[in-house]
Amino acid sequence: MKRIPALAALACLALTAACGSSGGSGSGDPDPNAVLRYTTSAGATSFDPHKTVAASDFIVLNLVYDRLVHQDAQGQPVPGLAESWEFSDDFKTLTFHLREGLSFEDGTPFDAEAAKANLDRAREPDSISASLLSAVDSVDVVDPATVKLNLNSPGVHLVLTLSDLAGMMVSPKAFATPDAAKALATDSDGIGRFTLAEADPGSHYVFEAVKDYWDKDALKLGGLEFSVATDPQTNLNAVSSDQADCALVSPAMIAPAEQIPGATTRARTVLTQTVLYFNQTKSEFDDPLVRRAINLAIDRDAILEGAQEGKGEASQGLFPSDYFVSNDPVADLVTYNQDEARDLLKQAGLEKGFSFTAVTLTIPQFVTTAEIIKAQLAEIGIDMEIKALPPADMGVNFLKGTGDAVITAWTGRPDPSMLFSAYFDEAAPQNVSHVEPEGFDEALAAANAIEETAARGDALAAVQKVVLEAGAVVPVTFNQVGTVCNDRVTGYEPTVVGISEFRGVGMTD
Amino acid sequence: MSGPLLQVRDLHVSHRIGRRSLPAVRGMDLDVAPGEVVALVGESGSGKSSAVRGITQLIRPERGSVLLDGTDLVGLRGKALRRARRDIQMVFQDPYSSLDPSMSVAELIGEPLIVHTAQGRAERRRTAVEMLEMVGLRAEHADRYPHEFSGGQRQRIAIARALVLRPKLVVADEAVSALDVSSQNQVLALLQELIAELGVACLFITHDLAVVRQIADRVAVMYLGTLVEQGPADVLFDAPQHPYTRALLSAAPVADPVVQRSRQRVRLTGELPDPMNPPTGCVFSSRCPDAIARCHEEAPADRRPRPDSSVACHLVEADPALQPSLP
Amino acid sequence: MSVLPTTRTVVESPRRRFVRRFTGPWANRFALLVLLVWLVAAVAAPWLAPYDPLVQDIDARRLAPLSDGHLLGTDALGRDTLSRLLYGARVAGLAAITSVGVGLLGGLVPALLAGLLRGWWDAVFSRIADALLSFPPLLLALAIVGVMGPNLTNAMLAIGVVFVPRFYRVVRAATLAVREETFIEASRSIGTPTAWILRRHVLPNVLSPLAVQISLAFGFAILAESSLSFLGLGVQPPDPSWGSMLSEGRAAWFYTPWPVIVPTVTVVLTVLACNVVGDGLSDSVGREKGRA
Amino acid sequence: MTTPLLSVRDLTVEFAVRGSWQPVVTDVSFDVMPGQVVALVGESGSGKSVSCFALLRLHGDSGRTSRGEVLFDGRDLLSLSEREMADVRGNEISMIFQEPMTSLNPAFTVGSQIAEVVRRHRGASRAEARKRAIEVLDLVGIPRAASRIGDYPHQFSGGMRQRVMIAMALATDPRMLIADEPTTALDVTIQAQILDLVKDLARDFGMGVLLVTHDLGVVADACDEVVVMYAGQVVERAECFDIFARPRHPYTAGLMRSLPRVDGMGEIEIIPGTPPMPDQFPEHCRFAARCPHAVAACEAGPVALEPRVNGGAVRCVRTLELDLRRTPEGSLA
Amino acid sequence: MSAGVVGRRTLSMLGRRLVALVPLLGIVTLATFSLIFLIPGDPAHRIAGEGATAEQVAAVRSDLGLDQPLHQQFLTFLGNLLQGDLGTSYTFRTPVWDMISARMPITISLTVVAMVFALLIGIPAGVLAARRAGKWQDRVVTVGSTLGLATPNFVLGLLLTLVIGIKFQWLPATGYVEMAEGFWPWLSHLLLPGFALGVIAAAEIARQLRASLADVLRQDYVRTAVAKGMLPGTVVWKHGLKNALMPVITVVGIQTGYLLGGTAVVETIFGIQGLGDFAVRAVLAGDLPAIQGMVVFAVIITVTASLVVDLTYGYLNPRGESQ
Repeated sequence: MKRIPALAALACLALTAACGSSGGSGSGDPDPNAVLRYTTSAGATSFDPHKTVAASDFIVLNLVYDRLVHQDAQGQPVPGLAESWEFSDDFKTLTFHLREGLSFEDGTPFDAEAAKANLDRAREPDSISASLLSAVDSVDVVDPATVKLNLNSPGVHLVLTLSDLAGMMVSPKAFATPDAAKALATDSDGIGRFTLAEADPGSHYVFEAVKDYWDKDALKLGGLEFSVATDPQTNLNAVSSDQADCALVSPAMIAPAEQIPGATTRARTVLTQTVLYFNQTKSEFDDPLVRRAINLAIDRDAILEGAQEGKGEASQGLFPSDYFVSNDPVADLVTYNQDEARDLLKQAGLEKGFSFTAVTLTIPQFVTTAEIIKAQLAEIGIDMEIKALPPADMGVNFLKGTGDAVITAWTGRPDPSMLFSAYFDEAAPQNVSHVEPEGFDEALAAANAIEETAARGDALAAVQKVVLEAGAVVPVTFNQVGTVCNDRVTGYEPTVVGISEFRGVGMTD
Repeated sequence: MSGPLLQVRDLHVSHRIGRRSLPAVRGMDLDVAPGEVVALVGESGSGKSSAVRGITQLIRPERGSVLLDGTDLVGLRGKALRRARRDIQMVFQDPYSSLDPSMSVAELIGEPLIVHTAQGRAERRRTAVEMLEMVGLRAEHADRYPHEFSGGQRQRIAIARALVLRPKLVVADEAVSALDVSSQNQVLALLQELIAELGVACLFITHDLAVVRQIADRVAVMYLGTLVEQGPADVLFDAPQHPYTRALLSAAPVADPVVQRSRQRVRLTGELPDPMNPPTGCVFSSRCPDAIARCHEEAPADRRPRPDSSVACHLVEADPALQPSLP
Repeated sequence: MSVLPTTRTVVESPRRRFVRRFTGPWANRFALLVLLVWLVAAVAAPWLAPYDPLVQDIDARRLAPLSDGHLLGTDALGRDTLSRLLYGARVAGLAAITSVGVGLLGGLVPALLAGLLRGWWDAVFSRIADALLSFPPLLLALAIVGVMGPNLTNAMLAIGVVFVPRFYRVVRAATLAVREETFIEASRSIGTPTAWILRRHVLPNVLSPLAVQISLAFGFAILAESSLSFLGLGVQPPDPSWGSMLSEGRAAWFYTPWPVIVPTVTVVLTVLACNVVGDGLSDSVGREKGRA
Repeated sequence: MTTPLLSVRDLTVEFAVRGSWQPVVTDVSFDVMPGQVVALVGESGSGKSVSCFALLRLHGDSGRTSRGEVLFDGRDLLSLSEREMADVRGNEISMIFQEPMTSLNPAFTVGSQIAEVVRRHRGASRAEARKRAIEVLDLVGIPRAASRIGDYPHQFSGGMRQRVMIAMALATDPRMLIADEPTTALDVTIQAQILDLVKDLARDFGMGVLLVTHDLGVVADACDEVVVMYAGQVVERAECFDIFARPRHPYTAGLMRSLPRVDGMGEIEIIPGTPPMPDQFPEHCRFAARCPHAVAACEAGPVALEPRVNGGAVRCVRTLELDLRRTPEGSLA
Repeated sequence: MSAGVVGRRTLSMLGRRLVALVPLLGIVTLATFSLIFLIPGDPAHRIAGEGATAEQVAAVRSDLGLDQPLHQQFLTFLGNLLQGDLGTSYTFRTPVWDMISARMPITISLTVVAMVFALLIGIPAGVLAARRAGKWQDRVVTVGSTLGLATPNFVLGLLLTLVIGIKFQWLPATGYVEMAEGFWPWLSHLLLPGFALGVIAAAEIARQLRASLADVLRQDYVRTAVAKGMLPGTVVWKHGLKNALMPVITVVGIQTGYLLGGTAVVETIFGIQGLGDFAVRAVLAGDLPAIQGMVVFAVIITVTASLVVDLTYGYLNPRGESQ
């Protein structure tokens, strides 16, 4: 039995400057009753962590649902609702020791039964996490404070997987009713730092801090107000004119955000990546040659410059360059080589080109990215039509079959295997074409049986090679993401995963 | 001459106001002989303009007949009505709105020719210029537009337009009342001269008794939709029979202080009754200074004090020889 | 009869009077010039534009005007602002023409019928027009675009639907007013057939108020197109429209204001020109007020 | 004789026509005595309405009085301040207009429109003003005045509205009434009623009345003095009976003879041509171009308004040579 | 007496107007219902998504009642509407009515503030221009209003946020707070967006008022008022304005619709989560029930506005109903 060394060190590699920066610049002690006003560009599509279709809902949901495992800013697993956990030697059993004396918002006590019910629900076929948890065979209640996961293959990745939507705990009472999915879509019933006090879906959410929350360090606010304005500029304006304390900043907004007096911008390159992802059942995308051609037709530096003001990094693979998973094996797959792209198209019998529709978000950065990609693809004869949809339902529409490809951001996942499982596993709901690259399962299983970081990195690099050789996705750029907060906000630290959990964030008067 | 040119019998004209029907003319008999000038006189609201529109079929009469040269205009439609209109032309009161501002004078005068003749463009223009000169304007005016002319000049254009087809009857609806004294005179004289020269009959509608006296051969006086008196102009002016005619005549001031201030006046009180609920009996009974009980109960029939005149009043002695014998 | 003295006014046809009155004020001349410039731009954009409006040059991003062969500078992707502006004029012009066309198609004929025939026609058409009028204009356009999908054609169609009841009202009112004119009655009294009256007397007199409405509608169409494109509901990227240029430029107006200023000035100026022309028309086509 | 209530001296009014000031009315002079009805007669464009508007300075921005004085009770109205002038209007001098249909404000009840002027000039309370409104409506012969003060103008007929206008004009007991074509828009029977009312008021209250009209019948009926205007000038001014019997100016004579008479007396004669427009006013006699008696002397230069035989004044160089009386046969002597 | 007469007439007019509303609302409802047929292709297919299986499409079809005869569908739609059921948003899975009612106070506040701006600017400007017709004041108002009409409200909105909201920090540049949190906080958040939204209406009101007041000031009854010795202020503000306001009221009615439409743009810029913002999101997402709900709601507002306008007519114009 050993505890898996989480990705601590690795994650910090990506951070460089940010790791060294102090938390907040605010002075004095945080006011426990302060309400932090945050504005961002997307709300939650649903408050049902298991049945939602948007992975990005995590950003809102983590406030009201604690997970078994939490992450720190560097992406390391830290105890959440589970005080500790351990693997069996063959990594085929994972046991969680639950925190005791906690209860859900509706008063239902949190115990092993509740945890099992949630884990089972998260593995139901229509759950967004089902494929991420495909290694789990069954869940056993050992005692009221202990659950045991029986795995069918080594499950090293599961710890961090359970720090995401998959590990969120909903009151079993709430999902026992027949129309649970409907009720949970608009209201939460969980166990976490906050409760949802008010929600105008898609636009405004008010969260109230839970009294006597078990982790005093994590909760220094009296409440949190979430406002959604699709337009990034509007979000910045809100901080500039003190209508919000913090706002999400995307790469194009970092420079303007830094100009706001009395506010500090903290951003770093994160795992969140802009990608072009195919619906392989549509257009000409059933042909891997075509998909690989597109990978070669794109000048990522130009996109980084044009759409992100140079903030972030041009993708060389599915991970940032200094991540523990190396991009070297895919260096010639993810590069800019139009001649070869044309060549591949010729091989596919498409030298005259073809046309397809890409859906994207109405957020300027993505529209611009799409415009640049369109111009670049035009050079090899491919005509891409752009269709921009609002964040709240772009994903839904794409999954329903709107568009032939999507240009979007994949939110950072705590564990690389999650990325693979979520988008390339045949069964994954996010895998719109339900096609799996050949040899994918085997490669991933092998990686999940290795605990040592460097070796696991190599194994994951092999998975990456499988995925990109199949041309299953076009990595485009990594984003710098962060938050601009006024100087009353303390303790804010951008996380490597790229999601602001507001853990430990407080406000001074 | 044989028989009247225009023979109006029992004419009823109503206006529709929303869902209600407002009777404007109720039973009018009127004759116009060829070449004759008949004046239809009445105050505003008397129904004289409605009568004109009923006669010219601009409003379809509710009842009655309008025989023009033996053809009943009532009931004519489409082409037949259009053809009949060739013989009955109009001059309207307001010389500013009765001429389409977007047409030149030659086009305006030529419009009836397009409708009723096969004349070509050049010929039409020639005819129009001829007409222009006939009404005292000049050939070079042909290409100008109505707004460039004074009211009197416009009314000359309207007269030219009405006469270009040489109709048998011209209906002039308050044709000079919008004009100044001096141009009113000029236009009136022109009209008189032209109808005499062309042998056209004229139905002249006005509220101005002085003008009537100058131009009319015969006069018909209207009150609240009915003719109360008609007869030769001299007779009617010198010996008015109906109290309303008397009142009307005495109210019109004479431009001579000596005469005016020594005139006996018939003073009318009150105003025109609501045409929707006219008084019972004689229509004039509510304002008549001479009214007797009978006037309020029974509508008077036309009486004929002379062979060429008729009066609708209980107080008028009819010449028994002229009274239609009752069965 | 005596001959009248010559009239005092100079000989002038209504058309010439209109031209004189319309081109009198400098504002009208200026507005006409602006519209003319945009008309030429819209028609001749492919020949006039110095660059392909879609071609990007990441190395020449956000150039200030007059630099490096770009008269009005470049946008965030290094596309030539002038070229995009010229092509944007096409979009604006097309949007205006299509939407006004739709409005006329739906509004003009029913209005003439309703105004002339009255009765049943009038009742039915007017009810429908009232109903259409009770939809807030931009929201109606939004709804149509939302249902049919965001693209320029749908946006133009939507704006056109907005115009239908407005044109209808103006034409119907004008037809009713003309109907009451004595010259119509005068023409009828001559025996003129209805079709001739309609063509020769009604239509010319209805056209002038309609012309005023049309030029104002052009302004509104351009405004609405740019608003819809600003919201991402009109022209889809990367095609240039003045509204989308503004919305794209906006994200970075911190770096350089030019990509925002140029389309803004263009939209304001063009809409201004349309409105000024509309006002000028309504001042100029009116009948001679003073009686001669 | 008493002193004139209103004395107009050399009144000259100009209007802005295409950027320059055109005299529309030149050197108009006349007097109005208390209790006297003076007629200002002329065709449209003769300047009669402009003159009477100028008396109360009602001619907006496009017109100006460039010369002359308007002495009311010895005070020159043209030298008063705007505020002082407003105190005179509707108070000491009231005015009624040609179009009773449009001269009353359609948005207010007739009662409030009358009461308003009483409160403005008399400082009366609401109740007093209302009482006065009923009183004057009653005076001008509006039946059931007390119940009608709450009615709006559109609920009255044309004749009744003109009565309301007169009532409004009388509400402050003015010493002078200016009536601009008060009967032109009315039917003859109503016209007679209104004229009688004006005459009665002048007589009963000693009010001076300036009656502007184009209708010589109205003049003959109601007036004591007549001022004839042509092309912006006074051409003749005289006592009523005298001017009708012996006109001294060819225009006056022509005007009288061009008028058809309801009594059928006299032959109609026509003045040929049309009056000149202000920008065509000649230096010499303005009527010369249309005058049947014009000679070379008429076009020699400006003609002055000279004293007239039998009183009054006339502007004609040949006035003493001509006998313009109508002979019993109706032709010129 | 007069008050009673006006009151009774107003009431009967209101009654007649309400009756006339029935066919109007009928047409509007039908039009709104018909929006579904504007969806290109099969609506069920579109709603289910392009990749949906035949069964999924069939399920959607029966779910939405699209398999029923048309009149039945319409009756269902109408029935639901009358019960205040506008359907459930596809995107937010929330009853549309709930979303609209939550956002309604925000947008109504914004529209009212915009209209107050429009009146406060438009009426004095229009009166000034009419009184000084042809003078420099008139020209300034004319130029200003022409410019105001031509400036898209998003341009103005951007400018205001940047200059007043951010550069000078005089007023909040974004967001909205409820009146419950205090009048000034509420108002201060609405001043900039309200101004940006209201300027076009202000310009339109100023123009209309200038035209109608200039016209009214030439009327005989105004001359009568002057001849009565009324002071210039009374003449303009009492005799002139009451008559000149009729066309202005019409403009106010029409502008209510334009303002409502304008909130779509203005709310987006100012980060206000009202109905305009909701409409834009619904439209971008092709969320049919939300769009339909939006349309129905907007129509109710404009119809109410036009009713108010008609009632005002009754007061301003004792002669008769509308126009």
